[in-house]
Parts: sequence; structure tokens; C-alpha cells
Amino acid sequence: MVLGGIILATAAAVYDGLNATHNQSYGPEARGGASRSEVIISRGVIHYPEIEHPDVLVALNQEAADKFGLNVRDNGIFIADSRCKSVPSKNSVRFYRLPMVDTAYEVAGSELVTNIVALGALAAVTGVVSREALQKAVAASVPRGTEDLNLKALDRGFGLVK
Amino acid sequence: MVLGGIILATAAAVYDGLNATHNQSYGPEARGGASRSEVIISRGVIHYPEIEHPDVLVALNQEAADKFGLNVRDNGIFIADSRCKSVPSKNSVRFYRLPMVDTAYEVAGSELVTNIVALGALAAVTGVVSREALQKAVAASVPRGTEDLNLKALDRGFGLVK
Amino acid sequence: MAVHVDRYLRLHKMPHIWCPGCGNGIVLGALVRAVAELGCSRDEVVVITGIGCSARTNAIIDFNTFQTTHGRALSFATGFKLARPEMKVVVVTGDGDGLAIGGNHLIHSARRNIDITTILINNSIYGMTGGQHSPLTPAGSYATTAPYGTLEPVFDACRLVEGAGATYVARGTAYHVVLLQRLIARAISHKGFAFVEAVSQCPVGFGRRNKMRTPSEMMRWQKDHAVTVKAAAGMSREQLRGKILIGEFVNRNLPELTEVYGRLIREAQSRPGGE
Amino acid sequence: MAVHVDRYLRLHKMPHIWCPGCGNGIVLGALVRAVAELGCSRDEVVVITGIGCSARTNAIIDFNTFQTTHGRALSFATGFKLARPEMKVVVVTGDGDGLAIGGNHLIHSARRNIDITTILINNSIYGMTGGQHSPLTPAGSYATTAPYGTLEPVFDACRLVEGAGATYVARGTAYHVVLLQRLIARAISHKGFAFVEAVSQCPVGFGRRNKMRTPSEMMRWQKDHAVTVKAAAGMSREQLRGKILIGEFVNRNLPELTEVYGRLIREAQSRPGGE
Amino acid sequence: MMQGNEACVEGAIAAGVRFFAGYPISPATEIAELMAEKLPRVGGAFIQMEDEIASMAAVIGASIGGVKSLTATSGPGFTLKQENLGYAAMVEIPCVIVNVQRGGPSTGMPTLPAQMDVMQSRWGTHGDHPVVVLCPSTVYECYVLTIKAVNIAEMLRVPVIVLSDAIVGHIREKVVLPDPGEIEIVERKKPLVPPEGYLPYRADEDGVPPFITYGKGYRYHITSNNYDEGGFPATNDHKVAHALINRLHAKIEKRRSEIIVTEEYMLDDAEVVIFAYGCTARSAYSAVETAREQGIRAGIIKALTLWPFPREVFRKLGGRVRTVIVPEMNMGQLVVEVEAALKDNPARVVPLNRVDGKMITPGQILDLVKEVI
Amino acid sequence: MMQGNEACVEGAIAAGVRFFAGYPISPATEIAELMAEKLPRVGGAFIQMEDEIASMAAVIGASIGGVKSLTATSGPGFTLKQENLGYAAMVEIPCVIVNVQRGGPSTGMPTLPAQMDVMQSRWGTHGDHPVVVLCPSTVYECYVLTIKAVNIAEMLRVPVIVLSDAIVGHIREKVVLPDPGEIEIVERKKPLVPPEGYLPYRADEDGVPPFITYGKGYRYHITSNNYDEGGFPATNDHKVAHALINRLHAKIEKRRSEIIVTEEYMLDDAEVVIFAYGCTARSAYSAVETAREQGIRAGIIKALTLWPFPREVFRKLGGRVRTVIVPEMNMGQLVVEVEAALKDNPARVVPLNRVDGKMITPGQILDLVKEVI
Amino acid sequence: MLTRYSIELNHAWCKACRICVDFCPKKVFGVNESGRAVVVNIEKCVGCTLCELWCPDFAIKVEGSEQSGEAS
Amino acid sequence: MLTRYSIELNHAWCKACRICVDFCPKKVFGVNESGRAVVVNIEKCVGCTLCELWCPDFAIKVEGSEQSGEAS
Ligand SMILES: Cc1ncc(C[n+]2csc(CCOP(=O)(O)OP(=O)(O)O)c2C)c(N)n1
Ligand SMILES: Cc1ncc(C[n+]2csc(CCOP(=O)(O)OP(=O)(O)O)c2C)c(N)n1
Ligand code: SF4
Ligand code: SF4
Ligand code: SF4
Ligand code: SF4
Ligand code: SF4
Ligand code: SF4
Ligand SMILES: [Mg+2]
Ligand SMILES: [Mg+2]
Repeated sequence: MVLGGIILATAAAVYDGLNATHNQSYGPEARGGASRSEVIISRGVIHYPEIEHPDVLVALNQEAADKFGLNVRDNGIFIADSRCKSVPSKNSVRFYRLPMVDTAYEVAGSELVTNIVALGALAAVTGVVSREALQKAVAASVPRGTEDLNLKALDRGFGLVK
Repeated sequence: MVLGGIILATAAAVYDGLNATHNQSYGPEARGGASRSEVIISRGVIHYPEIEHPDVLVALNQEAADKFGLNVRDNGIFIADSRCKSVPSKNSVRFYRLPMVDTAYEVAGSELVTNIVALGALAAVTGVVSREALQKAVAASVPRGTEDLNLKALDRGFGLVK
Repeated sequence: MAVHVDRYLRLHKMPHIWCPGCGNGIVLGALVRAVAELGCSRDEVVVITGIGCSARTNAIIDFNTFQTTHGRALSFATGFKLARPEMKVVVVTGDGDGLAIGGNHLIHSARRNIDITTILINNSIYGMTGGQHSPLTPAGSYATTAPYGTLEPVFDACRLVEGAGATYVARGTAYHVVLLQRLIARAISHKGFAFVEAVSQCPVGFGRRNKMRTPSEMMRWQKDHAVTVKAAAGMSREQLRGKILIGEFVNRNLPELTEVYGRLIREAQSRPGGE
Repeated sequence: MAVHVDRYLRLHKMPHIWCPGCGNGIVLGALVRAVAELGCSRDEVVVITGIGCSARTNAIIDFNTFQTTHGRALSFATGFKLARPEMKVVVVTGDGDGLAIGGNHLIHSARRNIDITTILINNSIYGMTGGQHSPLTPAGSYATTAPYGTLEPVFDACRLVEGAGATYVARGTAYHVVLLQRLIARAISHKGFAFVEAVSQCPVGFGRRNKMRTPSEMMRWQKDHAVTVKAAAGMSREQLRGKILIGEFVNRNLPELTEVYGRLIREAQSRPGGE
Repeated sequence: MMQGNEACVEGAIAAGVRFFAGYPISPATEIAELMAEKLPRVGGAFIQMEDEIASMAAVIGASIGGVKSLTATSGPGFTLKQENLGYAAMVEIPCVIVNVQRGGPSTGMPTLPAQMDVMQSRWGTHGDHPVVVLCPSTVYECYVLTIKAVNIAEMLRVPVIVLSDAIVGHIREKVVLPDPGEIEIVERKKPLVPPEGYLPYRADEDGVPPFITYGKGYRYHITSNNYDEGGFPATNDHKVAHALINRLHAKIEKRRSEIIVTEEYMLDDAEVVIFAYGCTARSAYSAVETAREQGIRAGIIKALTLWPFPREVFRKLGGRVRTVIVPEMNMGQLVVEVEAALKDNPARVVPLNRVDGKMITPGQILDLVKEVI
Repeated sequence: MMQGNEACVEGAIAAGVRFFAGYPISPATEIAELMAEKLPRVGGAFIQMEDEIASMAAVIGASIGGVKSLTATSGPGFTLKQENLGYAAMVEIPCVIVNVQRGGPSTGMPTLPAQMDVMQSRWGTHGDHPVVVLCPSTVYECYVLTIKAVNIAEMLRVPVIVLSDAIVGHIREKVVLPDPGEIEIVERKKPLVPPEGYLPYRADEDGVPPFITYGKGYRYHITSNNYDEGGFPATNDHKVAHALINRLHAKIEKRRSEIIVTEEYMLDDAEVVIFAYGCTARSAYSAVETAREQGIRAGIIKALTLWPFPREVFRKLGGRVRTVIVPEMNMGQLVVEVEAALKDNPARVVPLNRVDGKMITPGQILDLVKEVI
Repeated sequence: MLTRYSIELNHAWCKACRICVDFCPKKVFGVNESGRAVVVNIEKCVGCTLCELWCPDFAIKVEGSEQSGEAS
Repeated sequence: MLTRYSIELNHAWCKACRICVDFCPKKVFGVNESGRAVVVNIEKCVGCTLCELWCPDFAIKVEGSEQSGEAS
């Protein structure tokens, strides 16, 4: 998730000429496990980088959905993976359930590119960054040799939103 | 020298009912080598324990005599061991040169009891503590089994001053 | 069947926070079963840890437990043991905690022969902080602070502690869990300083970066590279290259510190002037 | 005749501050003569110390010298050596400085096989602070913090450092000054971590309290208790009890850290992306 | 006749201290040496550890074992004890650290006095931790403040620092010790609930949780990570963190009046006040006595508690005092606290500093008094 | 897009740092990891030491070897570095320590932000030592302040601390780095005299002695005991001590104007001023922007230099300002300095504290602004 | 064939590490769709309890009749 | 007998520790009234230089003719 956030922020800031911050958090010290990525995109200077009520929430697993689902601000957007069973959401929120993990498996045979799929979906739903910027940011950020795979995942993510 | 100072202060404070402080200093950290003992005896409360211009100075070796000889206050008393070759002293000071180290050798065959001899001499010259108090303090402070030897050294110290 | 570990766990702390396949749970199981095997009461056992994934051991077991600062568990344990010689004191530490920052306390505890059992979980990496190399990371292995491969030679922890004077020294692995349990039980029974190195797997911090993709692969590595002390006796230096010796290296009896000190107290108190 | 030490002294710092008969001067003499024997220039030698009487060594010798915090000389030396691999780095430390507070840095320096020569002056006491027991104070000896006699076992410093992986380990004494000089010279020539324990006398902090009234008595003790490694090979355990072994224990060649690192730098710089 | 360091030892033993771990360092070593001799006689244990980090750890370990524990050190050693001091503050384990201050920075002037660790004693460890610092200026105060330190530590489960110095630690004075029966000794508050109901970090109203050592059927966990009332890590729980850290500080604030000891001398009509502590207070007394002889209206506030800083005594000064002199054997450490305490008071604050290893003399203070009057 | 910790690394390398020794600790580990990767590429050396004490020692050792050196850590590690930091301050060896602050006390909240080491960064070691502390609140500032830190260290031969935090260290922002040619880089002042005439601690008028590393024919001694101009111990020499310690402090005081960086925002007509630093300053800006939108006359003083404390900026406030708010992610550390700086100013000083691992929000600040206005 | 051993799997604790699956000498375990261990060949179990000793998450309990327990 | 060696004693550095006195194999040294070393039997000196190596205060220099120096 951290990489996904970085790519989104990079797309916005570096390729779309906006301002962006990316902020992450983990569990106790820095081991694997749950992580969270917060991105703010703005035309103005961004001072306060923490988000209590996001405009857009992407939850890739049940835990995240449970923990943050109700935080989305009114008229915000909430995208949950279709593997999540129950999703706490408010009426005032635009809700999407998309098979992002499944798509990642289809593209790469593992969960690895889920965050890139999610990025595509997020951009398609919100339009917050341009497709082109996102493509450039993905190509520049992923490990060498995996560019094509990831760009494909990104496309499929866009495709999830009709 | 440190023990001598402690005994003097003890005699004054514990056995003569005065107030006394004892203060010591060494070289870098706490190894053997040069040491200094400062005693203040007073009827009142003693706050400031350092002495710049002592009323009485006892110097048992040349180094001490050189370093502190000129600090003695006017009309003060300066007792130097007779082994000291040159002694910097002022006219305004009552000066004594006494064979304290030699006496210690005579009593104990070594320098060990020099400080006790010196105590006797100091008390005899100044009268700042009573002979009795000093005897008690010596007996209470020296290692068990050496009381007699030390009391003898004290007596000989008193005897040095006619 | 085996003593089930449940009985010794703080159930409300389960499932524990370790990653899937982490060897820490296996070592913890061996420790708990060893204690059970010895018939110790839970109240008489104190388990002390430092900081690291290994240190999370004691939050989940229902003994008397405390976690201390990074690397210092043995020093806390020394004070505790001197204050309470009747308690059984076990320290669980990691290769970073016990050998990097805590190396000095380890060798001094060994020297003093104080009755503390130390279990060092050697996962050859700093797990908790995300995979930096440790004094037990094999040369050439990758770690986040060794992007070109680790350049430094490793300790042989058991030889080090032996050189420091320890009276009980042994090594087991997570794979050889039955042996490990036996070694830990003997270490706890030993009167004096006892050291058990438990070779373990950190799939997340070490395995991923070093082409061992699953916990099982890492345990297979343990299986394939371990040679018992006995077997090693008949092997050449060449044959032993790259192997890890397991079993008991030292087991001897010398006066134990808190006993010696207890005697001093009794003597000092019986002298005139004592209270 | 012998190279006179004068030429290497800061004469305005003489006479030095050590007590009469202190062995530190003898060890210092051996070090200076060893350097002279090797023909090193004074500019290429750096002598680093911690805190203690032993640490006063380097203020009086006219090499490049610095004194650091208590116990940390080897860590400072490690940074210095990595920054300046071409310099000859010698650390002089004490039994408290190098083995108590500094024990961890000693074993890690040994493990890394970094090219530093460490001379540990073992006077079996904390001299500078007035005679507290150290990890090398023989059990039973008196010290200001061991009024009832020292209760703790001692390290065998050479075995400890060997257990940590050192590639050169030796022991001499102030009495066996010719041997000591030879061992130090070999240690300095050795490429890698080299450790020389120099058994020495502290008449003021140790001798007085332990019925050795004069420096000469203490040196006679060294003479009487030392057994060379060779001689020891033919002696029984019983015969060796209470003896101190002198001579060379380890001398082997393994890759040295700053050389290994130097190679990494050259490789990293020749890769694309390097500057 | 007793030395300051010796008085610390006697006070500690009288207060019930039965464990000492230390590492030699001038000018504090006498404390370790005397403890080594005396503790076994009263059934306690002494150990010289491999360094100060380990000493501090051992002291906390012994205290967790239920035994009142103390360590002593000076400058460099005090610095090394800081990490574990923070641990003790966080997990609320009582312990006492005597720091016999010497000249710094670094190894500086190992046998000469200074007051350079005043701010460090409050702020030396990372994180915002609670701590109490007491500061003797006489041998007698070494005795009573060490007892007080042990008592506060046990009462509030907090590390307490006795900030002595090379003068106070080495000086010998006649002291008349109180009868053992007259000394108030505080013991740790025990839980009133059975093991099943025991939450090791559920505090009473005074902010202090009852404490019981291991081996008595109460099994629990201690962690220095942010923890809940059960003593278990709650590393990322903001509510728990808020409550915990505020409680740790509040338990001290609540007892300010018991903890803070100051002495006032000739304040009633003073125009110049000297705020002093430690050995420097001795000079201040001499100076004020001479000043009064000369008709100068000078007075003294002597702080025996440095932290929490005794802000409240400055309230008494009203508008009469024109100048407050703050003599310190450092470059000016508490002077900022004094300025802040006098924010709404027109009195001028004038520092007087000395860092050369010699005491500030009464003469120096007197000269300054005359200058500012 | 660059992370704060990464910007420290880039800044360090741009400033000429070629040695790093460290020990892993969240949230500072990225700095070590990036250094491990980048230093060999620029011909520098990285080493992971056995602990933070050794790391700090190695950094000083390398700097004595003539190489610009840096280390990075967080809370517990910062505490362990303090003894050797004091050594560097005493013997005047340039070095930079980045402390990415996390929640305390003790191991506390290892991945969450705090500003709890502000006082420790000034007072963490024993003895009265000189030190400079810079505090970034953005990724860009991480870059430029690390360069400034290295420059000040080299110029004044003093340890400089970059006091970052878990927010600033981990946040990613777009930064446009200055051209290498535009960056001012300071090198150590070399002696102008030949080896025979060189006294390693004879200072120039600016209070800083020229420095040359070993192996160039200049042989000399360094000791952390009180030392004379020749670099030799003068442990009991009061005059030398006086001169030395005063010089160590004066060399910084003399350069206050170069060292101290503050930023002022909307101060001209402000009635309420927020004094803020580090990540908290970010919230202050948000709050003031909103306040101004609502017609409230609020302004900001942002400190990029925390120590020496920028007292002088408060002089500008005059009598107009009614309240100064000091938001800190601790229990109130710099608030005392602010009070002291405003001793003769009627403005009220109001702290705003938060210690639960979350940032102080713009909303919290705004609410307080409205309350005090 | 008569099953003498029973295996209790605690899915709330199992973290799907596959150690039991890979190392059970009798291949008694398989995995379910979430990757967690399930018993697929209980009849082959010989009651060696290694799976229980190895499971890092204490999710396995091997139970057997008294006799077989003693014999193991 | 011809003296082939000469010994230079630096009394400003000598601290009267008696090591040279006690260990010189030929008993070449004695002490003066302040306890410092003095040469009393120079003719017995065999030029082994041990006194120089042992003196902790660098107060002794043993000099000899070129030949004897090489031979030693
Ligand atoms: C003084 C200090 N330095 C650094 C850290 C950060 N830290 C926490 S755990 C750890 C390493 C643990 O490694 P190891 O002991 O091998 O345990 P593992 O996680 O691998 O079980 C470090 C460096 C700390 N908490 N305290
Ligand atoms: C951190 C710290 N702790 C303690 C001291 C005090 N100290 C100075 S020297 C010394 C002991 C030195 O003993 P050793 O290393 O054996 O040296 P010796 O004086 O015997 O040569 C101690 C404890 C110090 N300077 N710094
Ligand atoms: S990081 Fe490694 S050691 Fe830590 S819990 Fe995960 S697998 Fe285990
Ligand atoms: S105290 Fe001991 S080690 Fe130190 S100088 Fe004196 S004799 Fe030598
Ligand atoms: S070993 Fe345990 S945790 Fe792993 S898959 Fe099997 S039952 Fe689950
Ligand atoms: S007890 Fe043995 S055979 Fe049975 S399931 Fe477990 S590992 Fe397999
Ligand atoms: S050995 Fe040296 S210091 Fe000792 S008595 Fe002989 S000349 Fe003097
Ligand atoms: S050179 Fe040898 S024989 Fe001659 S005085 Fe010296 S020790 Fe004696
Ligand atoms: Mg590990
Ligand atoms: Mg020693």
C-alpha cells in the first residue's frame, strides 16, 4: 500500500504539477503487517498531512474496511475490495466494491500488484490524477523489469470502473 | 594528610563541642599522590568550606610548602617540616620548622604517622583544640591495634613545640 | 501427548503478533514445555526480555514477565536474581538484542556464573526493525543495511559465551524442536549461567531478501545444515564448513554467584558489628 | 643498545604522572620500541586510549594521539580506521576500560577483524579511581569495592577475544618485557585485529591491599607465575592452576575489514550510477 | 564527623535500601565502597556491574524484585544511566540515583565540583518522563534527603535523583542523626485485590498503582512500550497513551507540596534575593550574613527540591524585591526557570556563574549584591 | 517526491558527508539504509555498529580522521549517544546527529511522532556543553537544514543536532533541490602555521581553533579532560577551565545571527502569536490561514533553530500581542524559554500540549486561538 | 483402519504458514481456501506430535487414546 | 677490569621504585638518600639493557661501545 500511495502522490506532484504529500504508518516498529498510506493532493501548499476524514478511501482487506470505513467524509468515495465481506459505509458516501485482489491474481498470479490495480481504479473513479501521469509515475517507481506487468495492472484497474 | 584533617575536625567538633568541617582534594581522579586537607573550626555555623588564606598551614613536604606557603593570612601560623629546604613565607606570619617526618620515623620506623605527629605540633602551637579531645579523636580514628603507636606519635608532636 | 502450551498462555493476548511462520513461536513453545516438563510452578518463573520480536515472547506467556530496554535484559535479570535468588530467571533475547547492543552484559553474566538461563533466538537478522544485518547475519547475505551483501564476519555465539566462562552452553534449532526443548530444560536445571542459542527463522526480515521464500524452506535449511556435536566429532573441517553444530558444548559445575553472595551475607551478619 | 624511548616522548610531559613502580611505563616502553623496531614513522601511527591510568599512555608519546571516553576507544578507532585505512592504529586500554565497560566493543572489533592493534594493560584493578575490583581481579583479592575479597570469577581475556574471532591473540607481562615488545611488534605487523594482554603491576591500587608491598614484589609474582605457551603444552592441568600463560595464542590470516570495504567502494563506484 | 557521601549511604540504609549496583567513578566512588562493606551486614546485596548502564538496569531489576534499590554515580556515568532511568520512570519502578556532580563537559575535571547536571537531571533521557530531583547542601541534608528520596520513590513509584556535588559529597561535618524511630519510612502500596482482580497499572486516586513483586501469586507483565492498565503493550493506542503519560506527570504534580522543600532566610524585608542550591547555597548564606552585618537587606531562597521546580516560592516575593541573583556553578541553567517564574514580577534576574572547578565564593556573591542594590 | 529521511541523506551527501555509523531504530532506520547504499558509490564508508554508543564514537573517530561524518537515531538511541556527544562538544570535533523523534518516554510509541526530545537535545549530556539544534518541518527543510548542520559543525567544530520527527521523517513531498553549485559548503579551517608552531587548541578570534587531521606532519593530542591550548590535560587548572568552557560557549554565541533561523508569518498585526516548530508548525500554518480567513489576527513564529534558543525574535513582538500560544507534542518544554523571553512583555503564554502520538491538529490550535483572543 | 489420534485445529490462531503441511511426516494436512491448515488424512497420523511442537501459533493439538499417548 | 658500558640516570624522572635495584642481574644499582637509583657497580654491568627496558620512568640509558652493542 505504501508504494501505491507514493505513486499516486508522485503522479499528482511530479507529472500533474499539483502539490501532494504522502504519509504512512505501520504497526509497532517497522515489521511487515498492516500498513496505511495517506495521500493529500491539492493545488495549494499542504501543511497538515494527516487525514481524519478522507475524500477517498481504498480498503484492500477486511481489516482496513472495518477500521476506516466510517471515516470517509460525507459525499466522499469509498472503494473496497470485493473480497471484503461486510463493509461499514454511510449512505452519504459513494461506494464501490471492485475485485482488485482478484484482478491482481489474474494479471500477475499473486497479490503483488494489487496496489497498482487499485491505483487505476481510484484514478478512474475520481479523476484526481491523469491517466498519463499515473502511467509515468508507475513506470518510474516499480522495480526494473516489472514495468510492463505493472502498467498492465494499472490498465486493468482503470478497466474495473465502467 | 586526609586522615590527619579528619582527626583534627573530629576532635574539635565531637570532643570539644565546636563546629568543624573537613574538606579534601586530590589530583586527577582519586589515585595516590598529592592530597590536601582543609579544616575549618568555628564557634558558629560553617557555611563556606573552602580556604584561600588559612590561619594555620602545615606543609609536610616541599611541594606543599611551595604551593601554599604564601597563602597564609597575615598574623597566621605556618608550620613546615624541617626536611623542606626552602620555605616561602611572609614576615607577617609566625613560622615554625619542625622535624615531623623525622619524628615519625623515630616513632614508627616510617612516614606513616607523620600526620599524627603534625597534629600534635599543630595543637601545641595553636591551642585550637584540647589535647584531650585530640587524644580521643586519634584513638577513635586510627586502625585497631595501632592506637598506642599513634598516641605516642601525638605526644611526640606536642613535644616538638617547647 | 505433548503438554499443550495453552495452559501457560495469556489467552487474551492470542493470536500473537508474530508473522506467519516465524520461528519465535516454536522456540517459545519449547521453553514453555521445558518448564512444564520440569514441573516448575508458574509463580516461581520470571521471564525477562529486551526489545525485538524475540522480546515479544514474554507478553503472551503466563509467568512473571517483564520486558526491558534493548540489550539490557541480562543486567536487569542480574539485579532481580540477586534480590530474589529463589526465583528461576529466564532471559529471552535476540541476536541483535543479546549479541550486538547487549553483548557486554552477555559475556559478563557468563563470567559471573549467575544462575540465569539465557535463550538467544538467532534469526540472523534484526526482525523488529525490518531486516538490518546482525552480528549473526552470515557474510554475503542481504539485509537492508547490507545492500551489497554483509561484509562482516559473524560471531559463533556459543564459542563466544564459552570463551567468557559460561558453565552451560548449547545450541538447537526450531526444526530440531525436541532437542531444543531438552536443551532448554537442562539449561534451566543447571545451577549457574546457562546459554542456549535457538536458531530460528525470520521469513519476513531475512527469508524474503535471501531467496528463501517460505518458512518451510528456512526450516529445511536448518535441517540440512545442522550437525550434532557427536556427529561433528567424526567429521573433517572441510565437511563442517557452512554447517551449524547443535547439541551441548559445555556443561560443568562451578560456584554460582548468588549462592556465593548468600554465604557472604550470612558470614557478614554473624560477625560483630552486623545487625 | 636498545632504542631509547626519549626520541618518541613529549619531553615537556615528563616526568609522567604514574606512581613509582607502575607497570604502565614498562608497557609503554615496549610499545614505543616495537614501533621503532618496525621502522614506522611517527606520523603514520595513531594511538587511541579510553580513560584510566592506562589511558594516560598516549599523552606522553609523540605520535598522533587521542584519548576518548571510558571504554569506547575501540569504537572511535573503528571510525578512524575506516576513514583513514592507511594509518596504523593502536589502542591502549585497561582491564576496566577494555573489558568492563568496553567489553562489547572489544569483542565486536575482534569479530570484524578490523586492522587495529589493541594492548590491554591488565593490572587487575581500577587504578585511576583508587582500587576497585575489575573483571580481571583474581577471586579472593581485596579491592575497595571488594572489602571481603572479590567474589566473582575472572575473564581469561585472551580466551574471550579468541572466542570472539580475533586473528591475533597474545599475552606478555611487564617482567617479560622483551617478549612483550616482540608480541606487540608482531601484533602491529598483523593485518587484522590483534590483541595483546600486558600483565602489569599497580602497586598503589592493587599491591598495597594485597600484601605485595613493592613494585618489585609484584614483578616477581609475574616472573614466578608465568608459563610460556610452549612450556604449558607439556604441563598437566594441576600444574597449570594459578599460572598465567604467556606467548602467542592465535595468529591466522583472514580478510581484513577496511580492505574488504575498500573493494566494495571500488566496485560501487565503477557501477553505473556511481559518481 | 561524617562525609556527605557517607551520609547518603547511612540515609539509604536507614530508609531500607538493601540493594546497590554501581560502577566506580570519582567523586561518587565512596558510596559504592561503603555499600560494598555495609550491605551484606544488613542482609542486602552489592554488585559492581560492568558499566553504568548495567548498574542502573540491575537496580531496577532488584526493585522489581521487591527490594529498595539505589545507585550512585557522577557526570559520565549519569549520562549512561539515562536510558534506563527513563525506563524506570515509564514503568514506574522506584529507585534512587545519587549523582555527585563533578566538572564537565565530558570527563572534564573529575575531582572538582560543579553544578552542571541540573538540567540533565530533569531532561537527560528521551521522551517526556516524570522525575524528582533533590539537592543537598550539607552533610545532614545528604542524610535526610536520601531518606526522602527513597520515600518519594517508593510512594510515587518514580525514579528520584539526589543531586549532590564534589564539595557536599566529600566534605566532613558533624551530624547528629535522628533516632531510627523518628525517621519516617515509606513502603510500597500493596494491592488490596486478589491476583484475579489485579491490574498492575490501574492507579488509585493519587495516580499511583499499587505494586506487588513477583512470586506472590500475582503474575503480570511490565513493558516500557506504551501500555494499558493490564501492563500490556498498546503501542498505537492514542487514548491509552494520553491517559498514561498524563497520569505519570500528574502523580507528581499532585504531591508538589510534599515533594518540594525550600528554605527561606531573611526574606521578609529583602531587596535582593539569592536563589541558590547545593554547595553554592553555603556561599550564599555566608554572603547574606555579611551583607546583613553591613546593613544590606539581602535574603535567600534555598531550593532543596530542584525538580519539580519550586515556582511557587517566587510568588511570595511580591513587588518589593528588586533583584534576584542566581549563582550557579554552570553557565546558567536554572536561571531560565527563575525568569519564567518571575514573568509577571518586575524583579530583575541576574545570573552569577562559575565553571572553573572552584566554588562561587561568598565574596563574589556579596560584590554582586552590592552592585545590583 | 522525496521522504524527509531521504532528504537528510541527500543533504548530507551534498554537504560532503562521507562517513556514517549507525544502529537501526524506528523511525530513523531509512537514513542508515540509504547511507549503506549510497556512501560507497561516492567513496564514503558506512558501518552498522554494535550499538548507538559505538556509532557515535565511530562518527567522532572518523571526523578526527578528517572526514565529515553523520549519524542518525531516535529517542533511546539518542540517549545512548549523549556521552560521546558531550565528548565531541568538549574536544570540538564536528559531527551531525539526526534524531527522528518518536513517542516516549522509554520505548514508548516507536513508530509514532512526538517532540519530546527538545530539552534533551540541549541538556542530554552531563556538563555544560555547547550544541546547536536545528528543526525541520518539511522535507525541503530536511535537506537544507542537514546541509546547514554539516556546515555549522565544520565551521564551529561543534556537534549539531537535526531534530526531526516521525512525521517529517516519513512524509513524502515534492522537493526541488537547489543546483549543487548553489549550495554553500563549509570546510574546516586549516592551520596557517607549520607543525612546530601549531597549538591544536589555540583559537582564532572567532573562538574556533584551526583543525588538521593526523598524518600530515601535525602530531598532537586530544583529551576530553579539561585541556590547555596544547591539547594536554590540565585537570586541575582553574584558569584554563574558565577560559576553555567560556570559549566553547562563546564561539556559538558569537555566531547567533548566522545560526538562528526563524520564519515569521503574519506577525505585523497579530494579536495572537503561535510559536511553533517541527511538524507542529505545519498545523500552525493551517490554523493561521483559517484564522485569517475568519478575520482573526493570528501570526506565527516558526523556529528552525531551537538551540541556541531564538530569544531575540520575541523582542519584535512589542506590546501589541496579547497571547503567545506554544503548541508542542510534549508536556511543555520550550514554553519555559518563551516565558523567560517574554519576561518583560505583558503577553500571556499559553501552552498547548499533546502526547498521544498524534499531531496537534489545526483545529485544536484554532480553537485555542479563539479562546484566548 | 481405526483412527487413534484426533487433531484439533484452532483457525483463529492459525496464520497459514504451511509448516505443518510441509513437515508432517505423514502428510496429514492440507490447506483451505484462506490458506489455513486443515486435516485431510487423519487416518495416517501416527501421533508423533511434531506438528504441535512445530506450529508457531499453537494452533494444533494432537489428542490420542491413553495407551497410544504413553507409547508415543 | 675495563668498563665497557656506561649508564646514564635521569634523576629528574626517576621515582625511586627500586625495580632496577632489585632486578639487575649484576646488582649494579644502589639508592641514594632520597631513594633514587644510583650506579654502584658499573664494572659488573654486562650491558643486557634490561634495566633500561624495565625502568617505568625512562630514567635509565645504557650505553656501550659499538662492538659490545652489536654483540649484546
Ligand atoms: C537503544 C535502542 N536502539 C535501537 C532500538 C530499535 N530496535 C528495536 S528491536 C531492534 C533489533 C532487534 O533485533 P533482534 O534482537 O535480532 O530481535 P528480532 O526482532 O530479530 O527478534 C532494534 C535495533 C531500540 N529499541 N533501542
Ligand atoms: C563512563 C565512566 N564511568 C566511570 C569513569 C571513571 N573511571 C575512570 S578510569 C576508571 C577505571 C579504569 O580502570 P582500568 O581501565 O583498569 O585502568 P587503570 O586505571 O587500572 O589503568 C573509571 C571507572 C569514567 N571516567 N567514565
Ligand atoms: S519480522 Fe521476522 S522475527 Fe519478527 S515476527 Fe516477523 S518473522 Fe518473526
Ligand atoms: S594507580 Fe596504579 S595503575 Fe595508576 S599510576 Fe598508580 S600504580 Fe599505576
Ligand atoms: S503450522 Fe500452525 S499456523 Fe502454520 S499452517 Fe499449520 S496450523 Fe496454521
Ligand atoms: S502428530 Fe505427527 S503424524 Fe500426526 S499430524 Fe502431527 S506431525 Fe503428522
Ligand atoms: S627503575 Fe627507574 S624509576 Fe625505578 S629506581 Fe630505577 S631508575 Fe629509578
Ligand atoms: S644493562 Fe643489565 S647488567 Fe647492566 S645495569 Fe642494566 S640490568 Fe644491570
Ligand atoms: Mg534477530
Ligand atoms: Mg586496570
